[in-house]
Amino acid sequence: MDLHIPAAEHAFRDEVRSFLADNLTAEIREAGRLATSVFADAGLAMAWQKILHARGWAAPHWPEEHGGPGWSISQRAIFAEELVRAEAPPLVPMGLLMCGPCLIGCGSPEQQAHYLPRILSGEDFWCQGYSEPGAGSDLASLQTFAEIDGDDYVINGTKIWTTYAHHANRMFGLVRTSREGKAQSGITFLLLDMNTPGITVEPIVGLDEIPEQCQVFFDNVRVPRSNRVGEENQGWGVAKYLLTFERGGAEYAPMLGIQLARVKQFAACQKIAGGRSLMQDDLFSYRVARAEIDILALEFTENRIKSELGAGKSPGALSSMTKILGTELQQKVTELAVDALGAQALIWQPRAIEPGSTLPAVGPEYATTAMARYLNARATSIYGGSNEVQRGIIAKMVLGL
Amino acid sequence: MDLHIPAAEHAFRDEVRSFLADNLTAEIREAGRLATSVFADAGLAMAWQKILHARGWAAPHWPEEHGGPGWSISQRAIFAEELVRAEAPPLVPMGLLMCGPCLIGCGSPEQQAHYLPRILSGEDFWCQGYSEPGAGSDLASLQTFAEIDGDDYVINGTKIWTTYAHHANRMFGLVRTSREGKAQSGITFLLLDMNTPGITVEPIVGLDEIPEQCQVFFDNVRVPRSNRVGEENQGWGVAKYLLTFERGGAEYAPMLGIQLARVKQFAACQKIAGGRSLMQDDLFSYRVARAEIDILALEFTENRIKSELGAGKSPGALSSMTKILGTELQQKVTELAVDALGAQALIWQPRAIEPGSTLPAVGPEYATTAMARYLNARATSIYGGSNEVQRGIIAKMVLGL
Amino acid sequence: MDFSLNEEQRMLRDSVERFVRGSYPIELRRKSVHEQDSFNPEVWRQFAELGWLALPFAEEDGGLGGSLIETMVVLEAFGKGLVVEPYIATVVTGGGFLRRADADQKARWLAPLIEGSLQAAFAVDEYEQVHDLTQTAMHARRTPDGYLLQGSKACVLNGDRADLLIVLARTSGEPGDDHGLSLFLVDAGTAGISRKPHRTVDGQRGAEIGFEQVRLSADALLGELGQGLALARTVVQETVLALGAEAVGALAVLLHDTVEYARTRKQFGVAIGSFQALQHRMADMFMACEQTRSLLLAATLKTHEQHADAALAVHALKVQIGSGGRRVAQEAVQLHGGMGMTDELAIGHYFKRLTAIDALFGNADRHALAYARASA
Amino acid sequence: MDFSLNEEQRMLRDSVERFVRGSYPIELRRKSVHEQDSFNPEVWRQFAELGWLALPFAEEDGGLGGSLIETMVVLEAFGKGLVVEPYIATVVTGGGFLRRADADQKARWLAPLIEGSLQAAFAVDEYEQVHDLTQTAMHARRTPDGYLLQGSKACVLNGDRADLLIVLARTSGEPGDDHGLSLFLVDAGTAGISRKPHRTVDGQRGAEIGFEQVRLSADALLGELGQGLALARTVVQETVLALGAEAVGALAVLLHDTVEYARTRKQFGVAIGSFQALQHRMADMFMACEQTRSLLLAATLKTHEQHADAALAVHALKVQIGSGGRRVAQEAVQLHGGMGMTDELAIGHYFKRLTAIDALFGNADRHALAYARASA
Repeated sequence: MDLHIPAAEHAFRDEVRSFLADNLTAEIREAGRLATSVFADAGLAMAWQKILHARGWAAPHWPEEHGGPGWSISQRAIFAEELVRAEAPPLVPMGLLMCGPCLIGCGSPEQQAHYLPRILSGEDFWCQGYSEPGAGSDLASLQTFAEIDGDDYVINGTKIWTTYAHHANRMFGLVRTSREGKAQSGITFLLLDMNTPGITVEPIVGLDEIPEQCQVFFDNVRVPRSNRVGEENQGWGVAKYLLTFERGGAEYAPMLGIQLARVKQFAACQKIAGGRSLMQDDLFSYRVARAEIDILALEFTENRIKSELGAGKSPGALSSMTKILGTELQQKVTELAVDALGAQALIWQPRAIEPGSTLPAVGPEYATTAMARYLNARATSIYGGSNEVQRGIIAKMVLGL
Repeated sequence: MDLHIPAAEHAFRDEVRSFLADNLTAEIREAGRLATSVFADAGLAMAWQKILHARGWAAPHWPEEHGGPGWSISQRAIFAEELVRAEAPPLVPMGLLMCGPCLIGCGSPEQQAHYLPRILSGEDFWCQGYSEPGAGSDLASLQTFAEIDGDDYVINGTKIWTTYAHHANRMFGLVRTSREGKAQSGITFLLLDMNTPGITVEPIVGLDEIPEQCQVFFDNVRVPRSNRVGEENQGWGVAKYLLTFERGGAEYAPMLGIQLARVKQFAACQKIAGGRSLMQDDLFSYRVARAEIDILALEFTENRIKSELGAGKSPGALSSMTKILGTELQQKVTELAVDALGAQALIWQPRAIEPGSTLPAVGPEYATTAMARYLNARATSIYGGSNEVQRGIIAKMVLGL
Repeated sequence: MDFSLNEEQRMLRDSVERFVRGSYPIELRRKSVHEQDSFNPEVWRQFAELGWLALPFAEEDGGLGGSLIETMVVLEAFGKGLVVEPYIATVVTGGGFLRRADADQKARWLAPLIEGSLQAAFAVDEYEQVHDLTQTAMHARRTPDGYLLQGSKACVLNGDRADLLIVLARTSGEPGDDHGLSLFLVDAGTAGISRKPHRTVDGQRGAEIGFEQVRLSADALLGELGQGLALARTVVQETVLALGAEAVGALAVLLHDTVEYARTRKQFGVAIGSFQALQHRMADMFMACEQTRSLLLAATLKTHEQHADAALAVHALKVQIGSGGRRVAQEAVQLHGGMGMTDELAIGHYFKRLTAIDALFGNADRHALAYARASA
Repeated sequence: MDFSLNEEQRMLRDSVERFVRGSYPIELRRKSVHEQDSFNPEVWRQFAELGWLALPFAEEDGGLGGSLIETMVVLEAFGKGLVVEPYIATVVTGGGFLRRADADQKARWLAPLIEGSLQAAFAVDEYEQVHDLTQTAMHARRTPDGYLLQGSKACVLNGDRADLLIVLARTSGEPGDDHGLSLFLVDAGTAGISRKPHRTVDGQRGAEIGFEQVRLSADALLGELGQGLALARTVVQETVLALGAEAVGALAVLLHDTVEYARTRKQFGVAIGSFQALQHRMADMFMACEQTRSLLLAATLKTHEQHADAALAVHALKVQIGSGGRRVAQEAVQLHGGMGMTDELAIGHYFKRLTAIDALFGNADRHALAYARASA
């Protein structure tokens, strides 16, 4: 039992750092710094992906034969930490973290050969068509229907909460192909071209006034049957496979640590009664300490999961735990940022904080993003399987209730 | 809209105070001060009841024709507050607050004539036979059965969590008289003499090492049919009537205010780093302030309910709210007391804090009861309808979910 | 003790609620926010006509002589309707200062306010501080014929359009001192004043205001020289009460809408309101709302009747609307799922308003500490 | 990074767990508490035989040379078994001081401790303070041939039967000063020492100890004169780690038993574990237990490897066992209903032990503030 870091890992970290110092441009770094959500500015995130791809680092989790760098679990973790530390914008996950791994596991050789390189290069921009207005937490009740007509499926229905559908040229998603039997058993996993006639995308403006999500409407949309992943009516299994993959790697602690450090930094500049700084205030610094302690605990919980993964075990329902802890801590950290600002937290200038914006911002820089981050973070306990659903998974899968 | 207190109420308060000054003996007051639960020492509580009864004040909530003092709602509240302020031990509630009102509402004239005077005088000591090992929150599933045999019911089964059954000579309770139909519809409300052959009482030792609760066993216990309250198989309605009555008057805020004031008092004597007192510590005094604010809110919530009662409305499910808020605040206040003590909270001497005990107590007086209070308070969110049940009542009855 | 509104107060409540329900739909608010810089002149004209701008002022000053209670009645209804027009900034806070002004000042500023032609703003907060009046750094130097203002104020609510700025500045002492603060009534058009307007997260407007050698005549001083702190505290206290009333109105809507949503939204074949975990959380929301209403009553009546512990009760109220309000609003969004995160649904706008109310004039933590120190 | 126990550690864990499960049933513990003043000599003899009393000591001192990690392994299993015998007081805390003693002191005190014939107690807390070493008021005056102890100590754990008292006293300065504190190894039989023994809420024993003109020879001083604070802090830190390991064991049992109870206890015709509100709360209990275990790992390994932030991690652990532990224990009682409140069920005894662990050496709040100050 030890915390020893092998020399090779130190060397790897240095390599990553020096790459970032040379390649992460000021413009792209700004997109990371100003991002108020896990989705950074789409254009700059894609530009960053191209730079990483040129080095072969766009998809750390992919197997080497499909273009992954062949890293160990520790190396991946180091890489992820250094990206966060350098304020690199997060990459758009739908292609690299969702569709890609799913095709690697369940796609046909033809699908893999066609799509995987285009995911890596960023030529394709994917979105995920899962939720529907009547099917949120209860995803299996989805109703968007795909009827067979010759070599095509003909799709009618609607998807909602489709992140960045207005930027995407591809969608992977779930459609109903049968109304027989259990709800889960009539679902098929399809790949769509977003330029197919009959698809309409309507952006949804969020609380933070950013149109991150969309509703997508399908009116007799024809999709070749060859775009099916896995068997017909077996899409639920494909989606579940994707989910396991998606969750396994998620690490919240490094990002949370950096966000909290920023809060501490600016709270140290805020004066309270007696001329002390807010960080010298016992109550505020107590709240910061509690968050920091929770983050330390989460860091070791994530380390424990990694070490299980390293030993070849499946993290299983433990990923539900890190999802809950990570998102609720993120909400807490963004709350602390708002609390540190006093009335300045109210200054609202969503346009001024878009990367590259030349609009003048009122107030100090640290005040410009805090509120948008706080608002956006409320969604983290809703999406990706709501935290209510995750608690249910722990109760059933871990505790056997 | 005003907070004005009429002169008559001031005068009444003075009258109560002067009565307490003259009649609450040092010995009885000690029983109040040392009580670590809502149930004070049984003997001294009964002694105190006799003194109140002599003045006609043992049952403020009872109608005048049955021996109540004929007070207004405000007068009752003032009386209750002054009792708390004077550290009088709470009276044993099973007769005065439960059985009595129930007989007044549902008992026969004979039952009223026989039992009510004996409740007032303290000649009878009642206990409540409701819960069973298999019927807690789900009270309607109770299985203790009463079979008809001539003019008697013959009872077999067991009751649990029967407070002070080992002191009682009477029990009111629910028994099953039919297994047909809905569970609620086969239940009958009975009055029992605890000296009837076949009754065995086994005290249950609590976390605080005090045997407050009991399990009661019935082995062919014969109870005359004339001891039935209400109709056969209609006992559920009688119990529900009792419950409404029981809850209506409960006021937590005055008692909580005094308990918290005590915590503040001794926290002000506890030194922390820098030689400041614990009450000068921002974090501890913040926690105290939060509790005090919640108590102020509860005081006005209770005032609002009283003013609705005054206007003849039923408090309905709002009594579920005060039960939840009151008990959870009590838990918080007892927690603060333990937190203020540091390691001294561990000193454990349950025998030394019994009223009249001559055992020497180790440590300062304020340290002697805090832990027992904290332990005992954990039960308040369990008994009297668990707080889970109360939240369900609010969801259903108030919110219509 | 009596918690019922009298006949006139009930009529007032009915009239404001009728206005909010009938004449202030969410689309009108949205238009006001996005197309009219958060101020619909027609709405303000109606406020004037209905007498609401005159409500808290003495009859001899041209007002209706309403008490704090009437103001609470108006604000609770405004909270339900999420009224974005700056009633609090102009009438409650601005008016709160002007009520205590001298006759000449009242004639100049209060008359047009009541008439509806004047907007006011309290320039109090500064950068690099969390609301604390004694930390005021901006200063006003005495000159032979008046004062010279120098400094800047941050996030002055309604500061973008205010005709009258009420400015807290230091006439002696250092930041941190609780003496040496004075209040000034300043025409926003005075030379040397520059404004950087901005939106606020809750759909309102504010401004950063710079004061560069701003010359004031001697009659700009409000109250006594160097005695501004006590007066500012009194008016902030009244403002917090108004925010509390607005919060109580907003919370009532959040609870109601969440319960309605839970009753109708189906997942897994049943209404989500039938899930016990959600039921218990909505029961907690209900209790938080009721406790907030109780503290509003306590704080309003104790202030109105000048009880010794009125300031404590106001701190308590601010703690509860901040912390209880945050919890209820967060739960309302969470229980609405993705829909709660949209600009389209009103839920999110109530959420934002409650977030802003907490952040204004010191958040829940600041007031809890103030309560702790005052009650120790 | 490697979180797995090595072969020897696994064997140790298995052996302690086997002992706890097989030889330490709850009835034996109950008997120890109520009939043997919380100390079963036979159990202690087995500890000695199994080598557990020798575990953390260097081989040249007659020990087994185990590290902090081995101690954690033992304590976690003791936590599961709710072992009431004073292993922490004597071996971890007492032993922690003796490991740093000089050769003569070791010969006199450590040898019998390892052998099982000596009990130790750390006399540190005093009345009218919440655990804070610098507040120590008890003093030791220099005399020509040693020291004169005067004062009293409160709630000295294991103080009723300890042969050796390790006393923190002031040799200079005033309460509040962080210098002038010294540690003394005191024979409990020395003239002038009086003890008032008492039970503790968690089934253990303590004593109020009075020191009236207690004469010590010069060799009673542990470490350097006036340098006791640093050493005391080091040993308290190790003790907190041990308490953390015990808490992790106790929490595992509370979670396990509560889940089992929920799976079998029926109300309304179904297992109460099928109620969603309770499921979510048990999921929260599970997460709190896991986070506690993570912090135990962090704090143990950082201390063991002498990382710069080891002290921070120990504060973090104490915060989590206090506050997370309280929440889990309270939920365990609540979900057990009336049964959780009985002396008969083990649940309540785990609850009490966790309550005591929080209260010892500064509770969650004290350590959170210490963390805040150290990390600002």
